[in-house]
Amino acid sequence: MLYRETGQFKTSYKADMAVFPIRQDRIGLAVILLLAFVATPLFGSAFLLSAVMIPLLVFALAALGLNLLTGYTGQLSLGTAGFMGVGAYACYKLTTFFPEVNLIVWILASGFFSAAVGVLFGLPSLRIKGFYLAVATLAAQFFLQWCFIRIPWLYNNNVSGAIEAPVRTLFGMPITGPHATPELRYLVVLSIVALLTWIASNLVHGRVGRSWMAVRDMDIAAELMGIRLLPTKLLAFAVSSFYCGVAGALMVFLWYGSAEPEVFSISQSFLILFMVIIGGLGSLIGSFFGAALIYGLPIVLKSLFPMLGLSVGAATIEHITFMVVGAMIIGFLIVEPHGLASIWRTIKQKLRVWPFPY
Amino acid sequence: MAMDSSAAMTPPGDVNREAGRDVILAVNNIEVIYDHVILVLKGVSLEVPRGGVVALLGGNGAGKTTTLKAISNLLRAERGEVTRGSIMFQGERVDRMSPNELVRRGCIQVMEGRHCFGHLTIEENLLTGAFTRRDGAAAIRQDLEKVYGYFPRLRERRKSMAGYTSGGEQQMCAIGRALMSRPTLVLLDEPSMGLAPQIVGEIFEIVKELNASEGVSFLLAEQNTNMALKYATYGYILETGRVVMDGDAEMLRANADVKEFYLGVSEGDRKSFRAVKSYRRRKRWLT
Amino acid sequence: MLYNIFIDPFVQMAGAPDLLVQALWDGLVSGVLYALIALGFVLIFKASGVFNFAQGIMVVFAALTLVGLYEKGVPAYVALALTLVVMFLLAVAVERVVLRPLVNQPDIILFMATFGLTYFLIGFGELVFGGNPKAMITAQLGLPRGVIDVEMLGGRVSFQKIDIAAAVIASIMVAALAVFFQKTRIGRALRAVADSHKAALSVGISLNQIWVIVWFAAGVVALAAGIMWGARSEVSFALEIVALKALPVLVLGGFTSVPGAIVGGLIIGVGEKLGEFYWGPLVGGGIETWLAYFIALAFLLFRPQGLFGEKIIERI
Amino acid sequence: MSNQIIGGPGLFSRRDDSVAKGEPLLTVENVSLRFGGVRAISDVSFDIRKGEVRAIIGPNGAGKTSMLNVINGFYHPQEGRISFRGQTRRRMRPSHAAAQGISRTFQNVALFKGMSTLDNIMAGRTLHMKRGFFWQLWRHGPALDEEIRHRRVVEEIIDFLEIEAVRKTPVGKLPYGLQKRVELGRALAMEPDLLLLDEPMAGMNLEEKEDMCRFILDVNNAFGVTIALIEHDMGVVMDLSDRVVVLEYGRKIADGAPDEVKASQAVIDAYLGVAH
Amino acid sequence: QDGKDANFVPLFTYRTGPFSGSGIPIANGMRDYLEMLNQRDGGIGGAKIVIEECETGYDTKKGLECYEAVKGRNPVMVNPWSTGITLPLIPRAAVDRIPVLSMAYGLSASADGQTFPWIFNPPNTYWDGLSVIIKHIADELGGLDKLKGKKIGYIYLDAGFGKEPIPMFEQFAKDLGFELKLYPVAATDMQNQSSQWLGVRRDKPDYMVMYGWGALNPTAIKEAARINYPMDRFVSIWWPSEDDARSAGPGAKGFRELNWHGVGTDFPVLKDIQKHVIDKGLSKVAKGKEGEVLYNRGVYNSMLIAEGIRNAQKLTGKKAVTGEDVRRGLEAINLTPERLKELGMEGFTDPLKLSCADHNGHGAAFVQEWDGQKYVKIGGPIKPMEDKVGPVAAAAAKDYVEKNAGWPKRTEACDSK
Ligand SMILES: Nc1ncnc2c1ncn2[C@@H]1O[C@H](COP(=O)(O)OP(=O)(O)OP(=O)(O)O)[C@@H](O)[C@H]1O
Ligand SMILES: Nc1ncnc2c1ncn2[C@@H]1O[C@H](COP(=O)(O)OP(=O)(O)OP(=O)(O)O)[C@@H](O)[C@H]1O
Ligand SMILES: CC(C)C[C@H](N)C(=O)O
Ligand SMILES: [Mg+2]
Ligand SMILES: [Mg+2]
Repeated sequence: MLYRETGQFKTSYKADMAVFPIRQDRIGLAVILLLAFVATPLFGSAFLLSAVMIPLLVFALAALGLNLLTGYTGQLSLGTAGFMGVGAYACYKLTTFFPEVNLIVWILASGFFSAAVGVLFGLPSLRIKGFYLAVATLAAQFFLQWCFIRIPWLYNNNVSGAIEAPVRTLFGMPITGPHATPELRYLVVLSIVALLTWIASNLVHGRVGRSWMAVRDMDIAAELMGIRLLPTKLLAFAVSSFYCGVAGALMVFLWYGSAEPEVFSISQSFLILFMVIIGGLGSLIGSFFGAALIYGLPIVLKSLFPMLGLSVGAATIEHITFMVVGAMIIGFLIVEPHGLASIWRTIKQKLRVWPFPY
Repeated sequence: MAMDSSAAMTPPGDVNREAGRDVILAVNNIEVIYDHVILVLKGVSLEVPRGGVVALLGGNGAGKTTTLKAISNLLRAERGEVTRGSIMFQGERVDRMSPNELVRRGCIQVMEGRHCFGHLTIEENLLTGAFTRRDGAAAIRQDLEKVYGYFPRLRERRKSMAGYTSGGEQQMCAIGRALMSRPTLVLLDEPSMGLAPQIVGEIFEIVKELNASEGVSFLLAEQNTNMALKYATYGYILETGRVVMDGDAEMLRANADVKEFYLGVSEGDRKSFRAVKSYRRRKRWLT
Repeated sequence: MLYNIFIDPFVQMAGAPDLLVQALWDGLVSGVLYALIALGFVLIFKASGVFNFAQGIMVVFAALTLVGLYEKGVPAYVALALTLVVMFLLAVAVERVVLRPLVNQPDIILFMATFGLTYFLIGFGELVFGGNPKAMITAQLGLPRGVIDVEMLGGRVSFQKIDIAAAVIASIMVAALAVFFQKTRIGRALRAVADSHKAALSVGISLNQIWVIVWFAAGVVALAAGIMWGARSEVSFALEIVALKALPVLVLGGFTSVPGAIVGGLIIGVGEKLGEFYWGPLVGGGIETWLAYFIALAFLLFRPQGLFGEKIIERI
Repeated sequence: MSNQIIGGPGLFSRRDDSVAKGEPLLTVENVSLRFGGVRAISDVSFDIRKGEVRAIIGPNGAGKTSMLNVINGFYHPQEGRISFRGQTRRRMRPSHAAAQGISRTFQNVALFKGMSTLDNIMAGRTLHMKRGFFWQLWRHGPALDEEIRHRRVVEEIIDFLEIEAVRKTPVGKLPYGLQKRVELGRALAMEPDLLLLDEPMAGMNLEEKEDMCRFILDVNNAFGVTIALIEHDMGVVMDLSDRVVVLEYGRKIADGAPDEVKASQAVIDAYLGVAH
Repeated sequence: QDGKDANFVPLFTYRTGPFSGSGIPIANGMRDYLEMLNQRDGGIGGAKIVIEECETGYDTKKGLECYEAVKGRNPVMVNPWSTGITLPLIPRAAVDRIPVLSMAYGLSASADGQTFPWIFNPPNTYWDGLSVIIKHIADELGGLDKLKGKKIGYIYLDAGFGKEPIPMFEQFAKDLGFELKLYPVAATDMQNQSSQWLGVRRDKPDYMVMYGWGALNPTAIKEAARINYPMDRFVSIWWPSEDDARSAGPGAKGFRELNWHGVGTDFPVLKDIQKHVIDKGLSKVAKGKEGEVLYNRGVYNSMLIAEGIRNAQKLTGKKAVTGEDVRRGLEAINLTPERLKELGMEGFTDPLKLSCADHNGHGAAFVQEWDGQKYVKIGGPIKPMEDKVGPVAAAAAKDYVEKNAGWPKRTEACDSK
């Protein structure tokens, strides 16, 4: 009853081609945005904001970026963390070089640097495919991480070898550094993520997204239809890396406050890939679901044990958390191999036909 | 397989059929759902007598492939499920069995769309068909020769990777592969698809020969109704997940609707494809 | 600059041939050790099309079980046998719980499932055996220890006996597996399964049985790798990272090729050792971490399916 | 009647008339193609005239599909030349062929499985869409307008092929016959001058074949799209085609009007088995 | 937290992951000492200690998560146990008013209490440690001037921690005229160091210095033994454990590392832990591992925590103290011989005095050698080369402030006179 499209007729192609053609979905989106922009900063605790929401958004953005490449274009990448690193280091260099310019500008600009690097390492995708392509991105991953360690210029010769976010302000309020309030940092991150999500949605619903998916689903046929493979793939690499770069910059500046190269390690790349897969390849909303599951689940589990009144050691909790997360990932996949987004779709489908089973 | 299984082994649900007929496969009122929400088969029942050749006809999306997969238990691999009804093969309930056990018992499917192992050579493809057999390399070798006898083109291409062979060659390979398992019942899904007319004829001849000389039963889902009804003894017509008509092949061939929609002959004459109009007559069984 | 890159390293090689031989040997040994890990990947990939992310942790888990049992007082050889049993049970469990419900799903989904498995095994292993590193029971297993020092080329080249053992074991495994895959009925079935789950099911190949077999085989290979790597440093969860080194090897050799694993391992091992040793100092060292991938990449540009991998079939 | 259905302003407005009707649009000269030891095509020559339906038949493995692959640039023949609209070439990239106005369907359905019917056909219009990447970022405005313009054309195709009901269904879940139809739609969306059809009717029953024939004829008649057709159903080939070329083991064994070909003993031996 | 008379002490530990080999004994030592205080004295100054471990896996990301999880619960201080986690906490400490105790790790420059009022890294910095190692080498050779023309190799974890001493090292190389060879080990290659050691064979450094952690240590010691590197010329910073040396077998004999506290259980404080904690089954330590280097290191760390709290209680008169109070308490740490005796640590470690300006103490360290079974102290205490390290550290602190524009000037009051 609640979820019916009956009676909602489209009178123009424009309306039919909207991203959310069903009214209930649009209302849902508005509610979510309201919750995210108003309720969460108002009522969320500092812990919720800075240790749960901000990381989650950052990961979701990176996952989104990777999803554009892997989920939409079918190019497996294991270099996500490396590209995030490029964004982070670029932003660091830019903002320490030109401290007057607003940080937000640099955060977005740093995306272009990782886009460039992404394109470079995307070049082999013309010849190499599937899991084999992963090696090109792995090369990127390890090479970039090595650069972050080995080129002192990148971290302004800091003795610690780490980059530290200098204090920067927005409208006179600090958004980085220790004095930045979680609320403000959260809102900045949220705004950027929301903007980029909207842009991603524009892309995937238009010509560009279609060519990406065509390349993913059947590259030969796509080529025979006049979609040039290399430019299409490289564009995906560029856009994807752009997103990852911005996510990396956000991560260092608005979440960690500082970062050493180890932060951009291969395990991070894997983690984001898994967010994309479990969230749903080729689904924007899935990236958010995936980030929530992979990043959020361990946190929830960890806080669950003390709540249950179990007094087990931190290490045991960690072990059990690992086991449970592992088991749940497998469980989710068995229930729905195409990711959480697909579960979401099935639920909607069921709602639509409710009260009949099918 | 010997003919030792008697009428006593036929499932009880069969009593209303002609008594004493030996049924190798009985599908009773099955319902199939994909992805938990898409209902595709809405109560399909059919049976294949031992030593029979039964055709399953029907338009696109009628559910022929789904029916065959339900029988061979390949549905689960596609997130489909038999939610109601039962399937009996040689008097045994098989709807919970793994495909492997089914093949072992003599029921094998040739899937629609070939599905050869692209990275194996044609010969290796054929040999995998004998996976479940335990009767020794010599016997397998012998059958391999037999298959090459049926499809000389395969012998020429035996060392090629199946992935590089032409569509028709792959189709032959898929059929040959199934025959390698020495089946008692073959579920053939669109065997003629993509084959040259001459080969189509040969395949049906092979069906006839195996049926006659070795008593192999066949259930064929076929779009080439003409051929199918020429070689089959009995036929079922499936439309949108239901059996809408069944009967002896002769009878079906004589049916006016079947003639018009499936055989392309109206008033005794074959009509030209050029002459087709977009106008469509409703099928009588749909009313 | 140019001199440093193109001439000097070779001058060095010629100047100290003993070191060159040592570097080559070390590279070969690393290569064998990488290959041992890669072999486990290949087995599972070749036989089911699954890219097994958990192979690294299986190496740790196998070694940990072995040493853990020994520490609990089980005699070394009995512990070895028991570990094999445990690996078999693991294979059965993986087939039952993970693979069977996910039959015919896209590769990437199965890949993800093995990631779930990795998490589970990490948690389980640490819960049972504790997170602290353990020393490998090399001597107790009767593996040779010590070095053979050979005076040659105006210097000394040392060969660890354990490394020689590793090479021998690896060669035997590779030879046996290569024959198994190419020549036997089961081997053919394994390759068929990797090609298409659906078609394999339709011809009556028992995926369940096949998967147990390969996962067990991969478990055995993992155990061998665990023993050898453990003997090099220690048995700890840090070993899991080393598994990453198997990736370029895998890619270079081809995911589906048993001999590829060993050849790839040797090329990568030697390449990265020589690279690090002679060219690394020019850029501050530590290039080993990425050099392997660039070597693999260079090869791939010429052979996109790896040196020995099955050709990627592109037909329409 | 049917040309009214699809006679909208958008579709096939880009007519190229550099070649007159009845003149060769495409000529294949002495083409040979080998894969290692396998000779897929040996020294084959024929032409396709503008506006005709040209059938290519032959036994399995004769090299028919390979021929199409050569024509649209996916395979590069070792010998021989191909000229399209008078331009001769040795090799070109498939995307180039597409841009020149050659489109095709595939023997093994090669749809974009993860996309809906609509998106598949829209993807066929990629070549005609001009708005660049930066317009796409901001979807509203010009990019959307363009999208809507093309959507109109696509809807016409959908209407024409009678696949309205499955417009938003992911094509992977469609039955085989409908997939073939969607594939045709996608090829049509490119507004080709030459349409290559590889067994478009395999796996269809009579009724569906009839539909398909009608579509093909309409496309050919109403828009003058030249068609090269591979098909094993002799009824269809004989009824639809203007001229037939017959291949066997990579060689051309006959070429001519359907009736001539049908009567040729070589063709009967190699392909038909019995006289039809 | 837990009523008013309790102090919340979160411990960031890692009993899992690639660094657990080093993390576990530390975690046990830290925990057992505090537990002992709870059992024996009912806490500190009548206030119970609420001990809570948070597992970081030596992973910066997880560490920050732990920090966020505890920072709202009035922790008296945090112990990151990772240089990587310490660095991002440095700017936050002042804002969240939670002192960071990075005991002998973290940023060397943070020893400067005027610039970093909230960071404490007693009793030595990594730079101090390096200077002690150089001194030790010089002693062996017979004088600092003998270093001239020598070659020293440095093998290190290629992360913040291992790179920390490099600028100092380079400075020494320049001043003392020896040649420095770097052998970085990536975290992913900790167990796979054959190239580095091949390099060592080629370069033939006279001495090897190591800054390692986790699996790096045992592998390096094994590799050194494999190439027959003379072990008594292989000197490490204070992190390798008994296990690290033991697993290399007899070849490890002679391996040296720094330390500033006793090993073994022959100290009253360890006896108390045995009695009140281990015997009661409250400890996780494996049998025979109590008293090992890193276990005792954990004990030492917890003793500093306890002293900080105790001083804070004295300064404020409260039982339950805040991070702010403990910061003052830490600045007031003064471990005189008498105090050490009261703590049951006589002979365990040297006196230590911190102040508002000096958050480190820059105490002496000694060298201990692996004899195949255990570490034995060789030689006496060696003071860091204050004259060399001091200026570099001061410059680094200044540099840090410059790079972090708006770094607050110290406003915190100073109790010590
Ligand atoms: N995996 C699947 N998931 C969802 N729906 C499916 C799936 N496979 C088939 N269907 C649907 O089930 C219906 C029946 O399909 P089926 O393939 O059985 O038809 P068919 O009679 O074999 O048709 P064809 O002649 O085209 O082969 C179709 O409407 C199809 O869309
Ligand atoms: N990429 C390739 N590599 C190797 N051999 C190939 C390749 N493509 C085609 N062949 C071979 O060339 C021959 C012709 O193949 P083609 O697909 O053109 O046949 P076809 O006439 O389309 O047959 P069918 O009617 O069965 O589809 C076949 O024997 C096939 O095995
Ligand atoms: C905290 C230390 C004990 C670990 C490591 N040496 C580091 O500084 O990061
Ligand atoms: Mg079908
Ligand atoms: Mg073909």
